[in-house]
Amino acid sequence: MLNFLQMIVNGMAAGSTYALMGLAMVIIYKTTEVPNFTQGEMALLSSYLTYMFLDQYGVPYHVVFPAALVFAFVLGCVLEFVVLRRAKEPNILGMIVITIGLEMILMGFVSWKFGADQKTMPFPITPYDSVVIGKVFISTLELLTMGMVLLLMTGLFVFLRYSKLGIAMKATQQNDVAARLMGIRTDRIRMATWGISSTVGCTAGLLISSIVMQPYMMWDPLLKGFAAAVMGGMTSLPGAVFGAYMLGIIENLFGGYISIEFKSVVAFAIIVLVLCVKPSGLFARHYVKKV
Amino acid sequence: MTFFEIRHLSISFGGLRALNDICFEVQKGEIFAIIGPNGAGKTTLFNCINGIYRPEEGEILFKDQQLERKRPDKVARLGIARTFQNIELFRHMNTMENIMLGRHNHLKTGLFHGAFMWGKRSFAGKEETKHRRRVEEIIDFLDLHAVRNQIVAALPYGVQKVVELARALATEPELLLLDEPCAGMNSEEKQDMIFWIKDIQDLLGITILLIEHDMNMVMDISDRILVINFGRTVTQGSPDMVQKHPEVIRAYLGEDMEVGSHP
Amino acid sequence: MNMKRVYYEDVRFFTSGVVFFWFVALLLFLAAFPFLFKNYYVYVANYIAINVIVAIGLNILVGYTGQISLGHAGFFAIGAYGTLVLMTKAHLPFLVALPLSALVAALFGFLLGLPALRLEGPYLAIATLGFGMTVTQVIGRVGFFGGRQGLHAPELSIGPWNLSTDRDFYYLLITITILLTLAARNIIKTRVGRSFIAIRDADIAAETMGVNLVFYKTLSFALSAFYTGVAGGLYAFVLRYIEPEIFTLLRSIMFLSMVVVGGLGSIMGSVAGACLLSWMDLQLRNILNIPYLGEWLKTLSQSFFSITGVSNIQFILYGLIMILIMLFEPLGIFGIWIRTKKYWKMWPF
Amino acid sequence: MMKKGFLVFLTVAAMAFGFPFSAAAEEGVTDKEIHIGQWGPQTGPAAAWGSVARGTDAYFKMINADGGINGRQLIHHMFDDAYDPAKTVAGVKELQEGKGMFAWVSGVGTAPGLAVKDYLMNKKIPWVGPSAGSLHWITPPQKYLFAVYPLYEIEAKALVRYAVEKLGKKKIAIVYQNDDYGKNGVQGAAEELARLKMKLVAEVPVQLTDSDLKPHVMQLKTSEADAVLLWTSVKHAVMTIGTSAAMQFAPQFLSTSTCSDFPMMMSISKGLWKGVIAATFAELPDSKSPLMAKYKKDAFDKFAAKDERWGLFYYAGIVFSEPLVEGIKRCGKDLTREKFVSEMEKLKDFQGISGKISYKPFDANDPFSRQGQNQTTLLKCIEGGAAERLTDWMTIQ
Repeated sequence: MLNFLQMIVNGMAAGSTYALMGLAMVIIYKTTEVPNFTQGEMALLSSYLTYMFLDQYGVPYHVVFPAALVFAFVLGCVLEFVVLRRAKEPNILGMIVITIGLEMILMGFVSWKFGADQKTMPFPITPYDSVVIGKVFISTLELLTMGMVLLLMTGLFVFLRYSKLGIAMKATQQNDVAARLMGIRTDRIRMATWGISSTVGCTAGLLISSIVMQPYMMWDPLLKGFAAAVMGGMTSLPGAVFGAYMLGIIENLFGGYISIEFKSVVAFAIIVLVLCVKPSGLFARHYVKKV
Repeated sequence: MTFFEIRHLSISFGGLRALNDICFEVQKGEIFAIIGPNGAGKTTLFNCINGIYRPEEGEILFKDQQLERKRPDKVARLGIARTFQNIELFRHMNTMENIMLGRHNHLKTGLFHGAFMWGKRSFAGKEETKHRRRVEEIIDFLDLHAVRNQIVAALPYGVQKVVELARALATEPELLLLDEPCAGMNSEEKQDMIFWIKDIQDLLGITILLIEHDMNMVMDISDRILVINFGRTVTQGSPDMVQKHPEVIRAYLGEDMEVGSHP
Repeated sequence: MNMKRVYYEDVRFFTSGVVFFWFVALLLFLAAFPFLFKNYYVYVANYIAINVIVAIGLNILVGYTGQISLGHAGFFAIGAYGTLVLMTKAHLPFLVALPLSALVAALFGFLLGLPALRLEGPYLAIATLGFGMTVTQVIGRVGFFGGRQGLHAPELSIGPWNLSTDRDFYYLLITITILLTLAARNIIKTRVGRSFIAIRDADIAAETMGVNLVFYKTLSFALSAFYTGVAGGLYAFVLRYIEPEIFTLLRSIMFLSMVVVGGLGSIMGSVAGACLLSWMDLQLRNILNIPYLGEWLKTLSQSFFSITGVSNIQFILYGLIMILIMLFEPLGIFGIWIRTKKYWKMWPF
Repeated sequence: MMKKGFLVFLTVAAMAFGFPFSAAAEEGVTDKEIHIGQWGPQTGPAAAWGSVARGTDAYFKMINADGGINGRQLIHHMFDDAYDPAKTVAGVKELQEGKGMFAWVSGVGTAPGLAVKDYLMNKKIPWVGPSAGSLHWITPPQKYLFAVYPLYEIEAKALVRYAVEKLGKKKIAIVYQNDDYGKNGVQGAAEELARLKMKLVAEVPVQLTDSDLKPHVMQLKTSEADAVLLWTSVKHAVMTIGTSAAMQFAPQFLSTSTCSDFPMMMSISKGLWKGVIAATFAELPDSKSPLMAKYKKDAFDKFAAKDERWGLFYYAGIVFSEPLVEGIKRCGKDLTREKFVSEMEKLKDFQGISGKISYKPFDANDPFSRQGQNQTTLLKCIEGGAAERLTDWMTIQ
């Protein structure tokens, strides 16, 4: 029983990282219908630059971390403006290839600048301290991550539902032309979307890199986050978070009780099963084409 | 044996009754028109016949075969073809290939024969040649020579509609469902279309089910007419009879009645 | 109007004497290739030929049928492992083992096609991605397949011919590649291919014309997997050694980018895309050896970046080319080709 | 008959197109130069190992600066294969058939190495010191392949022996990467424990892609192990230790040579690496050995790029090529591959900055005729990433 509880907690801890990446994926997909494979590398670049300022120039945390988030926002906007906006006749495949191309460029850039050696981000709290509740352990870093997930999810949810920009984003997604006719500058909305998403991704990147940093560190969280987002329906923020926690918990239980070897595959097997039953994920209505 | 019959057909989407207890019969060789205001459920009716939607109640009988549980491709195999309200052509194929797809059920070339189409004497080569000759007849019939090898996405709207008709004809149907064949056409194109529809009936002996908003055309070419509104049958009968029906007059000829006052 | 039409001209392969001439010229060049170039280039040609087969197979699925797949490395692995296992453990001859394992890949393609019937866009992407990763991971963990130690290809001989060198294998490989390319082209031009395209362009209309969606979508998956499986089986003999990490997600992505960069829905595009990207994939490692440019890049890295990571410039270039092609020519290399052809036809106006 | 005609045709064609049929001396050797090839991942997931090739490069440059070997300069050709066997094969073929290498040295990775092994062996090209401690290089032994890296089994045995006999540990567990590298470790540990009449209390596999090791640590914790062997990548070793710390599980950790670069490990693990015992195959970075000091001064300080680090992976590139250089030296002026092989076979207790290296005349039934180093030494990480030497060079068969 204790083990079971511990596994659930572990699963939620792992799920938190996926959730952050999933949230970032969903924000972009919601407004622009681009499955953004660059997400991970956008966070990677922000994290490495943060590392550079912290480690090499000794800038204090309270300056660097906010600056990193601002940088991430700008990076997202710039990528949208310079690359994505230029795409003619965007279709989903073309977008996948473009974002993968971007991913390679950013990854290449980071590896070129910083080399392939493992590094670790100096971080205000030690990632290896833990809190004991009853007899269940959870590390402070994971608590922080979970807190970030809740904060960002509610924040984004409220923002999208009630703020002017959020409503404009929704309008852009549902009917681009109509939104433009109503005076919404949809181009800017898209740009802002990328910025926000990049900021969320950057949070994930910073948290992950406090353990081990290397140029490939964002691949697994990205794929799991993507999987979680798809499981939650790709357009629903709570759906993505729910999917992420589900994945984390299932992975941990599977690893604990059945086979630790196939732990990392089981997530995808479950996704395929879920999609067989609900082709548009758990939280989205299946869209049927009309003739 | 009735040629085509619909009995007590009903379907609803999320509580909204899109079709409610629709009944009618179509005789072989006639042009049967379905009219009604937008959103009356005409296209939904076609979708039910086609097998795209599954009706909740009722039967659809075609030459004594039940259609309501059949997949669209099975329905097509029985000899029912259709055109669409908003053109559903294969945009990146040329006209010839679009119409060739209509021959799908008449061709036998599979993966194997297709892969080994070495020369015109191979199985696939022979078959392609033979059926292209058939398609050419349809192209002649509908006067599509000029656009034979053009990609359909680039064709004018009116021509696309004709290509769609050609594609449906290529399946050699016994029953042809035309969903607003004249929508968005200019009067010249409309004249041609009316002419062809009549020819299809007279020369090819194909039974036609027609949805159309152009009253003049409908009254002109239909043998019988079904009027539906809000998913219910208003009336059916010969054009003359239908024209005199008070509700039809209210809906189409614009008496001083509000649309919202329907039951 | 010429009333005596030969309808075969619509589907025949050599639409004109010029095409015939170039085809023969190409064949002659391919036949002479191993004698014109060093053995290393024969190896490169073999590598490219493998990717050409995969790209064509993937294009049948992605370009013609309009489905996404991020899991083709899985079929590739099934083909490679199937061939080697059938040859070493069941002692079947190569020419039996290869199609058999490709059929196994096709079977898996069919199975993957079933859930894919209802999926599209990102949902299909993640489902296929999951498939590819699962195949690799399972193979890597089963001792029967050699685990992470991989498998070595046995000596290859067909009848009296021993195909032990790159050059010998080249002829077998290139023959298969040409046959498969032509077969794909023929399939696309006839009933099955038309049905694929119809499904991509307007699936409901296709269905109402009598195309069985379930059958043709799964067929497309199976056919695509078959091509990829054949390529996998051949790849095992190009490399003469396989291990699970060869068949990663990265490879699936590379396959997909070949197809998209080459041009969706174009066989020649796939060939061009596969040639360009796999050639770059092999050759970009030499970027620092280019006179002047290499030196300049090194100096640049010394002063602004790190010399230890300088090789990563190849990723930047690779990504850049992918993006530029997609941004400025959504139809890929095939689109560029069409445009150039038009330009020359109109020249000098 | 056909075959013969084909061969004639081939030869004629080859001559017509000017193939270099080497008539003089040995391929890759001229009066002034010896060409040596090497691959190593500079990009991709294994890029951290790329420094091996760069270490070799600096080492060769040092030798050349000292006047070369017997008047010949060593020309080092290295290329990036991104750990993709297809690229390894491409690069090896290009260099071998283009410029013509006399021999190959090091070469990171089991998979890339296995992909080119047959090619090199069929062409009878010597290959010294593959940088991976795999049994594949010596089972069966190849005449032209000289392994240097001590087998992972040896390290496992040494660590287990130390943990049980010196530290008095009762329950040994292992976390291993689910591949050749990890499985060799499991095998070695199990064999040694069997000798001591014990068993592994837990064997926990880690996948290269895993980013969450909690289930793994939980298994270790449930097994109540008091010593845990880490047979993983650097990243996973750090994650295992970190997760264990967070879950308040503190056994003695013992790691392979892969994670024996203490300064780096200390910095990544934020100090948690302190107290970990590691096996290693070479001197320590701060070793007082004169040879080590010379390498640091003459090779690293002069020829390494400014952001290079004098770490284990870097001078591993020197370790793997020391026997090659020694072999070439012993050949004297008359350098051929056959002579090189026979000189290599005469190496006996040759020691550079690693353990002692010996080869025996080729014997197809004796794998150890081609396994050079069988020695390992154990270190303990202490404050500041420095190392405390626990044992001398131990020989384990």
